[in-house]
Amino acid sequence: MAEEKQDVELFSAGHRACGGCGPALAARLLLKATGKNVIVVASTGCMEVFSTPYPETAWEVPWIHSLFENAAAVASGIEASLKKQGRSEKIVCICGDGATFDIGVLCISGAFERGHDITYICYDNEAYMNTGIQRSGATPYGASTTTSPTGTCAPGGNPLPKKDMPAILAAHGAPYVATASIAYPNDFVKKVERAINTPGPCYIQVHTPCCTGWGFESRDTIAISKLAINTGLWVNYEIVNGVVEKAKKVRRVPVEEYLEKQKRFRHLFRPARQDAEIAKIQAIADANAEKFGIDIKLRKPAE
Amino acid sequence: MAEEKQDVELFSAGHRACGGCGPALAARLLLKATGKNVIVVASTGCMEVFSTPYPETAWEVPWIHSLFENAAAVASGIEASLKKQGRSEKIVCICGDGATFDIGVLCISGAFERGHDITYICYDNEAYMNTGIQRSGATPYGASTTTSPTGTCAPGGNPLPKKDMPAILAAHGAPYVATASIAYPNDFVKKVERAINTPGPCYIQVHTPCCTGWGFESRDTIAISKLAINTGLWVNYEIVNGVVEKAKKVRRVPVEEYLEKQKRFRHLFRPARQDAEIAKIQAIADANAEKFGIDIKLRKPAE
Amino acid sequence: MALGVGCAAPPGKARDNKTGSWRVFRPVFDPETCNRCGMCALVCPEGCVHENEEGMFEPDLDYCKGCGLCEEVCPKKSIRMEKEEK
Amino acid sequence: MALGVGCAAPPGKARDNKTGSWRVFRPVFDPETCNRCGMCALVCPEGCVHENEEGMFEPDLDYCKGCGLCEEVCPKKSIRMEKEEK
Amino acid sequence: MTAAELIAFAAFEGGVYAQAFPAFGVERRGAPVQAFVRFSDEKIRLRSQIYEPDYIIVQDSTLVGDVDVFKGMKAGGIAIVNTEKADFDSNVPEGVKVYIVDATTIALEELGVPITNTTLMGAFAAATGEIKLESLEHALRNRFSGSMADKNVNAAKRAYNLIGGAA
Amino acid sequence: MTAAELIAFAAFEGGVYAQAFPAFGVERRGAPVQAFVRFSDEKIRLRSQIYEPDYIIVQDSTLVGDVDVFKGMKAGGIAIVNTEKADFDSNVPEGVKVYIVDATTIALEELGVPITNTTLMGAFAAATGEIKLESLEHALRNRFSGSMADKNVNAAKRAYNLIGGAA
Amino acid sequence: MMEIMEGSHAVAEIVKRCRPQVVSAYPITPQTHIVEDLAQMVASCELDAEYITVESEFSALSACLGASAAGSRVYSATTSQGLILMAEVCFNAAGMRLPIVMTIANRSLGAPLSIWNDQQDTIALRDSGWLQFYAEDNQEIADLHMIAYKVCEDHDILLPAFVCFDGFILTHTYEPVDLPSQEEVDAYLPAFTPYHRLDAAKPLSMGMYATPDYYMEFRYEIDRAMYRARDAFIKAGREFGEQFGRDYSGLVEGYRLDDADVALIAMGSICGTVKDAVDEMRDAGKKVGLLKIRTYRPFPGPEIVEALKGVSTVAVLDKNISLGNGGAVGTEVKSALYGTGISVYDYIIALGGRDVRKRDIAAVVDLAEKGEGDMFYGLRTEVL
Amino acid sequence: MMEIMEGSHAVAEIVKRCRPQVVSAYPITPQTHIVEDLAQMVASCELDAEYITVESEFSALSACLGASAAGSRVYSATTSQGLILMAEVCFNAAGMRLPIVMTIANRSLGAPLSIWNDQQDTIALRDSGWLQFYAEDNQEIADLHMIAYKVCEDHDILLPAFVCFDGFILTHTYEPVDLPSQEEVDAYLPAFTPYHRLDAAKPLSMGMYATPDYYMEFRYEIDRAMYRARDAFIKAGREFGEQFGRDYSGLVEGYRLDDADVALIAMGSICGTVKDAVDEMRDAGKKVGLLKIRTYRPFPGPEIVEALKGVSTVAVLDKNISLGNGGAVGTEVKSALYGTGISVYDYIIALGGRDVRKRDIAAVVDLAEKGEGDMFYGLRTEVL
Ligand SMILES: Cc1ncc(C[n+]2csc(CCOP(=O)(O)OP(=O)(O)O)c2C)c(N)n1
Ligand SMILES: Cc1ncc(C[n+]2csc(CCOP(=O)(O)OP(=O)(O)O)c2C)c(N)n1
Ligand code: SF4
Ligand code: SF4
Ligand code: SF4
Ligand code: SF4
Ligand code: SF4
Ligand code: SF4
Ligand SMILES: [Mg+2]
Ligand SMILES: [Mg+2]
Repeated sequence: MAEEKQDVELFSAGHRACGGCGPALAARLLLKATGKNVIVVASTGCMEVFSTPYPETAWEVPWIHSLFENAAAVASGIEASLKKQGRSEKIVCICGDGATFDIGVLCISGAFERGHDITYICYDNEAYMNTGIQRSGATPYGASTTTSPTGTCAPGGNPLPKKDMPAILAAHGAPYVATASIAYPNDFVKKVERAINTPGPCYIQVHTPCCTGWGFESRDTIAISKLAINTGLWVNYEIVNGVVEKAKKVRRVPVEEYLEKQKRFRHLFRPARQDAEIAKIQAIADANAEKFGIDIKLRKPAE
Repeated sequence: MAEEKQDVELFSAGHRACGGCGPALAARLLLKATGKNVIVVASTGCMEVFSTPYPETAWEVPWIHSLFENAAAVASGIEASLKKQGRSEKIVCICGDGATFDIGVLCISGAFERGHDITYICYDNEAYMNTGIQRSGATPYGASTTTSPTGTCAPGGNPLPKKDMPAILAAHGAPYVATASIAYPNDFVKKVERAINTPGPCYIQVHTPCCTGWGFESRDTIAISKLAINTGLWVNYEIVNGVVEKAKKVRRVPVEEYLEKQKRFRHLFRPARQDAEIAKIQAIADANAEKFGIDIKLRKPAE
Repeated sequence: MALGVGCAAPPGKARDNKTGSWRVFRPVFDPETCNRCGMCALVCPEGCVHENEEGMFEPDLDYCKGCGLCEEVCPKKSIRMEKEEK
Repeated sequence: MALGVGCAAPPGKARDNKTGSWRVFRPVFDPETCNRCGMCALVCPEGCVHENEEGMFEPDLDYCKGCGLCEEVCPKKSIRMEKEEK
Repeated sequence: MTAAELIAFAAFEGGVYAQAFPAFGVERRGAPVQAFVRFSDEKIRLRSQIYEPDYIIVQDSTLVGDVDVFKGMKAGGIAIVNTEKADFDSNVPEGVKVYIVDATTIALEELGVPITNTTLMGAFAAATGEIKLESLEHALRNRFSGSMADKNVNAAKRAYNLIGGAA
Repeated sequence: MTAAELIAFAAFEGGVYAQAFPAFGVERRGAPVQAFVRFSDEKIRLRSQIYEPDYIIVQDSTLVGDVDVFKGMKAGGIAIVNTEKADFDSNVPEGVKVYIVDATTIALEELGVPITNTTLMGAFAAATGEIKLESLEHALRNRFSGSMADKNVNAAKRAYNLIGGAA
Repeated sequence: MMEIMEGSHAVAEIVKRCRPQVVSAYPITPQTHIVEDLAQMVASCELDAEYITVESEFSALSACLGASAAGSRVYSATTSQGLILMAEVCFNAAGMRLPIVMTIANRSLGAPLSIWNDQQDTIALRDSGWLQFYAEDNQEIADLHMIAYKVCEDHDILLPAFVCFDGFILTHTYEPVDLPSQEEVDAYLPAFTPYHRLDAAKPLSMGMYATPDYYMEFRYEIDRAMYRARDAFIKAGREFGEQFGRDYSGLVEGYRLDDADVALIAMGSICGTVKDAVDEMRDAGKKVGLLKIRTYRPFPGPEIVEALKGVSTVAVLDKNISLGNGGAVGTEVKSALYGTGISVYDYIIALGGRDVRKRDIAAVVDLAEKGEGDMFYGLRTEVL
Repeated sequence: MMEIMEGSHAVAEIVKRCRPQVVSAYPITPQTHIVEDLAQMVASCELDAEYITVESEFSALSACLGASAAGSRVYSATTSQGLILMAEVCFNAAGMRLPIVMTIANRSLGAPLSIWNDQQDTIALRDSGWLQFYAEDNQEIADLHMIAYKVCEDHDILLPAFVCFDGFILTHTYEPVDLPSQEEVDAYLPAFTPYHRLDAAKPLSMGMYATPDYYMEFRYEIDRAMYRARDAFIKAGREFGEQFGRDYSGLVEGYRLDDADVALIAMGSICGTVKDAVDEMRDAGKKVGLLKIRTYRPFPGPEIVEALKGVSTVAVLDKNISLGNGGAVGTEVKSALYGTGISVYDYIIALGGRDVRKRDIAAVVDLAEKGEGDMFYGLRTEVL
């Protein structure tokens, strides 16, 4: 199976994502991890729209879309059905951050409580991209979006911190929760493999920068996702049975290096630099580093 | 105000709760804590039904009911409105466990993420009582309800553990989360006072036994709620800015003392005693005790 | 009578519903042994136990449903539930 | 043609949509310097970089949108983006 | 509900069509409730509540003061009232015959719990003649099993005989 | 959208009714898009898409091979094509006049970015005579502020003059 | 065998015998007894199904949708607030052509909140693409479930169905019902054969979106399937009659219409009361009859026209109100009878559990005969 | 002053000038530009309102409901899946008599998913107790918002309103609009005075439940308010005309109907295309006119009857389909014209963004004249 997985392109070309789309890459990697024996459940959003205008589907595995907010519940039903039929397909939801952090919370909470054997993957591009870059619960503090724009009465953009979905789902008792990033494709693939092979409801949140929505050149998608990790604004970790494990260590760089490359943070630098706001974002990165212990401490030169 | 609070009965007699109703007592205590300067938002459920058949309302403070699942969102709107008007009323949701753990999760998650200055109280009678004792996410492991009944294929009743709402809402960043019980009315009143005076979204989950739904004599409501605490199956604690505090210590008694008094656990004792199941419930109490450190250790006699 | 727009109503009307008729047992308070701790009044789900002018606690039988909670919590065993005779 | 009941369709049709027409820049691969690490193929969001018979990597220009991701990740700088001429 | 349901059951056993339904309320446990039964030789299609009952069973006589339980009854009607007081008296409409039965005591003695449904059924069968004792017994044995069936049958029979004497 | 919007804007400045709207797609960034503009001396009520355009502006000439951009054009129509190739040639319907303009180069030179909307507006104004140069300038100054306005006006004027010579 | 049983129990029993593989529902009065019974059957090993206790109606139907797409026969039940909460999923399930059967214990919609009966809930979903069948009594509600599965799962139909009966009035009523045995049900209703399903062996994308090039045709296809459902229902109803002696081959059913001057039109349990009232009026010499609508979707327009030939006046009893335009059934009946010259009057009646008596039916007929209609009937004016 | 602007922007600008105190909405195509503009206005201190960025439409309307009950003027906007997701809250808000104004950028309902225009979304909510106003162009949509606030907040009405315009076709179209200034809007629209509100100084229980003794009367009261909204709309529309010179005093609006034999009936932006088509047909000698429905709820039945006197044939253009019973507007028009003898034909048209041209209108008229109707018009039969 491993070999087969590597060769076949189960997420086919011809889809309509923007060039350099992080979520499109995540879709490809996902199917590399699952292979063919999977049923994919999608929510309304960029990925669904760019991959399935009738009759041109890019999915070469069974795929279903019902609504924006009910993928976890649809997956619950599929799981129950397969169980009754004695079938072996793995069930994977792939949903945007809006679908996951916001409107889908009800169905997700229910599915996780019930303990269905499904893997729920959130491809996190940190806003509602399909509808034109509106704020979601995953939008980071300080990012400007079309519904958290900047202006005299709101110089800082989005005033709310990113919702901690991994912690929320870990609190639901999920056996396996992980964060990943397209910056590290193989790590993401491995985590998907682990999740689909862990009984019970598992959650993976994969960071998938969106050049269009964040405002950077399409070629920089991987570079930006790496910077998110190197600044500590995104941490790759696993939570196994409630315990945080294996947070990826980095030699951190200042958050500005990440922020200044993206239009959504431009207001922090222009017309005037907002030091206080940048410091707040740095503090978020510092808190992450502290919480997850990701800082690589320089070794003292041996005596 | 304190004095005024004590004297006026803001939740009036004439409501239609069963005799000995735990939630009815919680409603009374709630208004003792808030006094008159409050707006109460209710969800559909026993409390709403027994207190507000048109035109006979038992609420002597402003009260609103919209739907089963949207109290937190309605409260969000009220808060925004009062803010714009410069008004001072505190906003308190009082909702059943079904409304809170299950169908209301979407609106709650959104309201908590947005950080509205509201206090959300869940009166937890551990099932959907209004509709006739169906399982909710708050139903404890092993309880039989009309939708988690016992039978040859399901000898144990409810197969799922109680959802950990306090942890889930703490993971949302709520500044103050607490559990309480009508077994300790003054503690509950104090926690409500603290919550309404803490800016931001606060959550209190108050244990309110339901004689009708759990199957015990109406006179035993307080005794049962005390037993829940004394067995360790219910723990009173606070989570302040994410940190667990002040878990009430007890000298624990075996869970059987609690279980055997309630019809919903009768299958554990009759026709045959299910030791394994009882042990599992004991393990839940033990885990609680461990997690919250509630066991009063017997002091070693001084040398 | 006009309907309250939007099914709204001012407070007060619940008291028209005399739930005392539900009662099968009636709490009888013994002022002799009572220590005035107020537990009975605190826990009554009907909020129908009140301190009278003499500082003694007594149930409002218009509403008392006879649940027996007050009897159970009374530290002085000053309350006795008796079968209702109507 | 009959509609797929419930707006369902079998795989395959997406490939009718030749997204190569979107391209403004075209990746040009230099087989000389390439070390066959496969990063370009791994990260291409179109999945349109393939190993040819000679084991070299090349883009399928029917679909390549010219995003430049492959150029960016190539450790050997074997890929160059050139303005598309049609 | 159970009393009405059982009566319908027994009546159907006895060969007539029957329909039983509660007055659908939101009342919590403890509040007074109401239920209706219809019998007919033909299929029953009517769905309205019953406004002019031929018979009425009052399970809790303490209600009689608060609610006009006999409302709508006409001359020739029969009321069965569960009460301890042999001197029960109320404003019964003219021509309505009242049967008194201390069903609570019977139930306590026979079943050990103050659940009066089956006892009152016995009284009803005797007072109205609408249900035969055998149908009643059949219905009860269908509904309950083992010793519970016996006990309930005994309770019903006791009331039946009690009223039977009076009727 | 912006080009169509700007043309409508300028036309309205020039005293006629105008309506501009995109072909509403779900295409992501990078995919070809289409927009429509109508002018009229009277209020425009018609809402259908435009199937037989009088004028067409092709912002990206590389599309010409893939899509029949001139579809529906009739004799007398005018097409403005942004291309570097002076020898642009395609299957243009009979009687349609084609104006070539290297708007990308002009935009890069005047604005520093390859955003060709305003440049093509200048060409459109000159080629069709539907918009006066003053209206166009007015519209641009309304839309952009400060030096951006100047730059855009310059870009538009360059194209206007270029085509003006040809027209 | 005829037995006295509660309506809800009759439904649960027949559903069990229809062998759904996945059941998912959320409790709501007065639907609860049905799903409680089913939960008990699963717990007692009587029903070999997955019973998913969801956190909301939204998930209940979504889970059914997923299970149906994966190839299982599914079942759900709800009413009122629960139904309207899942409205988006309803439209979706129909558009996805999934043959879900859902019992509705009809109840009014809030605000004000009311747990009592009318038919506003399913009426409000009349555009959704769900078949809607209404039962007059507990025999019919049981029987209609078997028919519903048969019609919905027909590969020429592939639509979901609401199988409706009046909350409390039927759900909580005990009356004689003759339930087909398991063997009989098996003989009538074949095992579920999905038209297509999610299956790794044969990948398919389900629920794609449709651009303007396709959307309208997809909607048309649903409407065609609705249309075909007329014949499918008649066929399934006839087969039912042949096997069980109770004939449901009519989308509508006439009662003493033959020489009637006045026809009442109604759906659901009120038809029973109307029939008794009709008998009384007939006894009093009035030529009155009833036309009962059994399948509200597809709407039996032509059947209504046909059945009412010879009638001069029609009184429609609407247990719903399309606020600002009268009752839905009345409106649709007028539309169907357009141009026939029959006088049609609409009466909004029995909302939110208001009881209806035979004399009310007689009063409505009187009003219709006087030409007074298109109004609420039975208001307690003293509280207005 | 007339200015070219996008329809969405015109709505955002006029809403700003109506001074809502609380705005809560959830993004959905093609409504997004409106709420994005409003978010920007709040960020730029142009609009002094609380803008609540909710996690779903369900909360969006629930928050508006709460804010309205607490005494604020509120605003929301949505469409399609968003509207149907909040359906339960819609019924609730109307029943609670809260004067919420919500813009709808009309869009079709899935499945299949489609972001394109038709009017299925608001049509599906026609029972809900919301007023429904439809605009033909971007001037009208702006103006209708002012009128809507005036009508909704009238203490004799107290109902919420959907103010509808066609998604993309109007929302994304730039055309000249004359927006009243802030002062003019203030002069027309008084500050919000709640009928009653949540207030510790004057306790009140809102949203209680109604037993069978009361429920029906509450629904009747809503329907009465709907009825009174007819006059309130006419009055507010006339006042608008007096102040701004654009008259909206008609629930319907006739175009070249005077001597028409054939009348088209339509709502929304298609009316523009129809008018042009009517002109062409008139030029060709055909006596054709248009009746535009502006207020779909309350439904202008009597006005339709009045306006169509003298017409022999009516063709209704329905941008919706009540699956299994044809178009909703057609059905209601037939019901309204019942007994008039006019021939009425219904056409399901322009679903899911299918474009409509003048020649399509002419073709529909031809069909109606030939007596062919009650059908889908404009199917691409090649894909069926
Ligand atoms: C009930 C409902 N509300 C709103 C929408 C509109 N909508 C479709 S996709 C989307 C945003 C998706 O955001 P996300 O899940 O983050 O995915 P992305 O587009 O960013 O990939 C929204 C708001 C919808 N389809 N359904
Ligand atoms: C959308 C919706 N679904 C279902 C119901 C039916 N319902 C009303 S109250 C209730 C249960 C309430 O449970 P809980 O919140 O725990 O309160 P309790 O009755 O136990 O006090 C249910 C299921 C409803 N009103 N609305
Ligand atoms: S908008 Fe962002 S997420 Fe959507 S297709 Fe483009 S790059 Fe991908
Ligand atoms: S059922 Fe339980 S919660 Fe409801 S009124 Fe009775 S005791 Fe209280
Ligand atoms: S018996 Fe119950 S209701 Fe009566 S006074 Fe005591 S606590 Fe209150
Ligand atoms: S609880 Fe007992 S002792 Fe205390 S006040 Fe009441 S009656 Fe007196
Ligand atoms: S990334 Fe560069 S070096 Fe690696 S295979 Fe591709 S072209 Fe060769
Ligand atoms: S330019 Fe982008 S689309 Fe083209 S081959 Fe490289 S990565 Fe793939
Ligand atoms: Mg996103
Ligand atoms: Mg509960």
